[in-house]
Amino acid sequence: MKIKLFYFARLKETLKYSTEDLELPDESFTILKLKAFLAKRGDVWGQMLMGKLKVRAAINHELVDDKAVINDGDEVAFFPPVTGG
Amino acid sequence: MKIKLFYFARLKETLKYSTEDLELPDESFTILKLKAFLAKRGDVWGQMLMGKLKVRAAINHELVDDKAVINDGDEVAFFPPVTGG
Amino acid sequence: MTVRVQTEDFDVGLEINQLRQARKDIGAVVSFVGLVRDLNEGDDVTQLTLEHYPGMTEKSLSSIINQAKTRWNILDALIVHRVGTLQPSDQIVLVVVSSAHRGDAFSACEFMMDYLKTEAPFWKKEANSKGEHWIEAKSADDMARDRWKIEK
Amino acid sequence: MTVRVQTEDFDVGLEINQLRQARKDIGAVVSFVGLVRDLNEGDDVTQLTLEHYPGMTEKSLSSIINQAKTRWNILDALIVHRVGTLQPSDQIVLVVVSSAHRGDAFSACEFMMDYLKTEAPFWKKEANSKGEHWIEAKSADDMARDRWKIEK
Repeated sequence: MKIKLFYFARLKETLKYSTEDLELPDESFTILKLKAFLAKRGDVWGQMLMGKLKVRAAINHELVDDKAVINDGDEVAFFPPVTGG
Repeated sequence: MKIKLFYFARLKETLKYSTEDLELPDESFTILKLKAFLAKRGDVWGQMLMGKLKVRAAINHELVDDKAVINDGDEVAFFPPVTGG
Repeated sequence: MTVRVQTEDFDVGLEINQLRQARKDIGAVVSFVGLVRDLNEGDDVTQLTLEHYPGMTEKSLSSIINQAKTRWNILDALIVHRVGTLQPSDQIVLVVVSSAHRGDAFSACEFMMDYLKTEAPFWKKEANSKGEHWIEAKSADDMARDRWKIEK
Repeated sequence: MTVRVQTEDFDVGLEINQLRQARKDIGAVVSFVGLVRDLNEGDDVTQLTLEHYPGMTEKSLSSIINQAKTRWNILDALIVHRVGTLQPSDQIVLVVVSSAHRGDAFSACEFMMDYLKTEAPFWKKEANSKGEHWIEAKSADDMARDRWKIEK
């Protein structure tokens, strides 16, 4: 399946990605599984997505937790806890 | 002793007084005693100051209760509960 | 810390800017504007007349600001209250509080309004199609004030 | 009900007037302005950069207004949040709520700020004399939001 990925703030800066189109193997993917999948790209990916930093995720603009299931065509985003206002 | 009296809102309108200088017999006067003294002026005074209406009093711009003692030269005011804002 | 009682209208944006001046330590500004509604307890309001006690009213408003200052970390505060004859949608009162943090500004501003409503000598006379009458004090306003005596 | 994310500054007085329009049923308008402080946790702030998630941020702000509408009797509400590069004393965020009564307006405005601070996708990067760093989320902000889950 194909998804669109977005990264924000510290994640965007460190991973040097703001957005990418990603083709995933055709199987059930949760947010946690996607993090583990991306973490295999290398040290900085593992540190950012599976490390000590709190990472929040959204699917199609809705905040979700690690157990949320990703579907074909979804827009998935990873970012730190929010600090606006 | 001499005091200055002020009336506000419904009291001012009904008593037809906004302010007056008053000479009181030389003895200890509380707010309650002053109300009773003024109530002798007639029906409408008794109704306004000793009747069912809630009346608040101030001495020299400070809210006080019925037991507060009035001194020579004081500015005393009677008015209904406040309704601003 | 400023207190004004006036017949003239006020400009909320201007008042907030004057309170802020060029200060760079302000993180939060909370403002409250009270307005004349055209409907009050089921009656169509055509006019509102506000009376005050010159001298005592200003002292009372200053005292309310000082009480807020002892309870919260506020940087500056302003109260402007109009008197005289007002129409529906006219502005009656403005309270502005600046602070480093929003919690203090929100609490101080609401506290000041609750105390103003129950302790500052202002009286409202309402005119509607049936005639004129003095507004009665509401027990809900006393309760709003009394909350502050227990919670911080 | 209006939500805007913009780089431009906003005019608080103008925004309040536009929200009020010619309505005569508004008794209370509460507004909150958040500003860049020149000092944050002991550091001298020289610049603040705000990032957001276009699309999700606007949805999140609209959802916060809708939650406030279900809890309080509010007539209208506005959220304006700036993004991009800001300096000390610059305005960051504006929340305005109008209501018939002050209690609803105060609660809804503070609720909206507490939720915005913890749920709306904005991120702040601070520059000071030592360099740049991303601001960490504060547990105090989570606690401020969580108050609304128990109290009404």
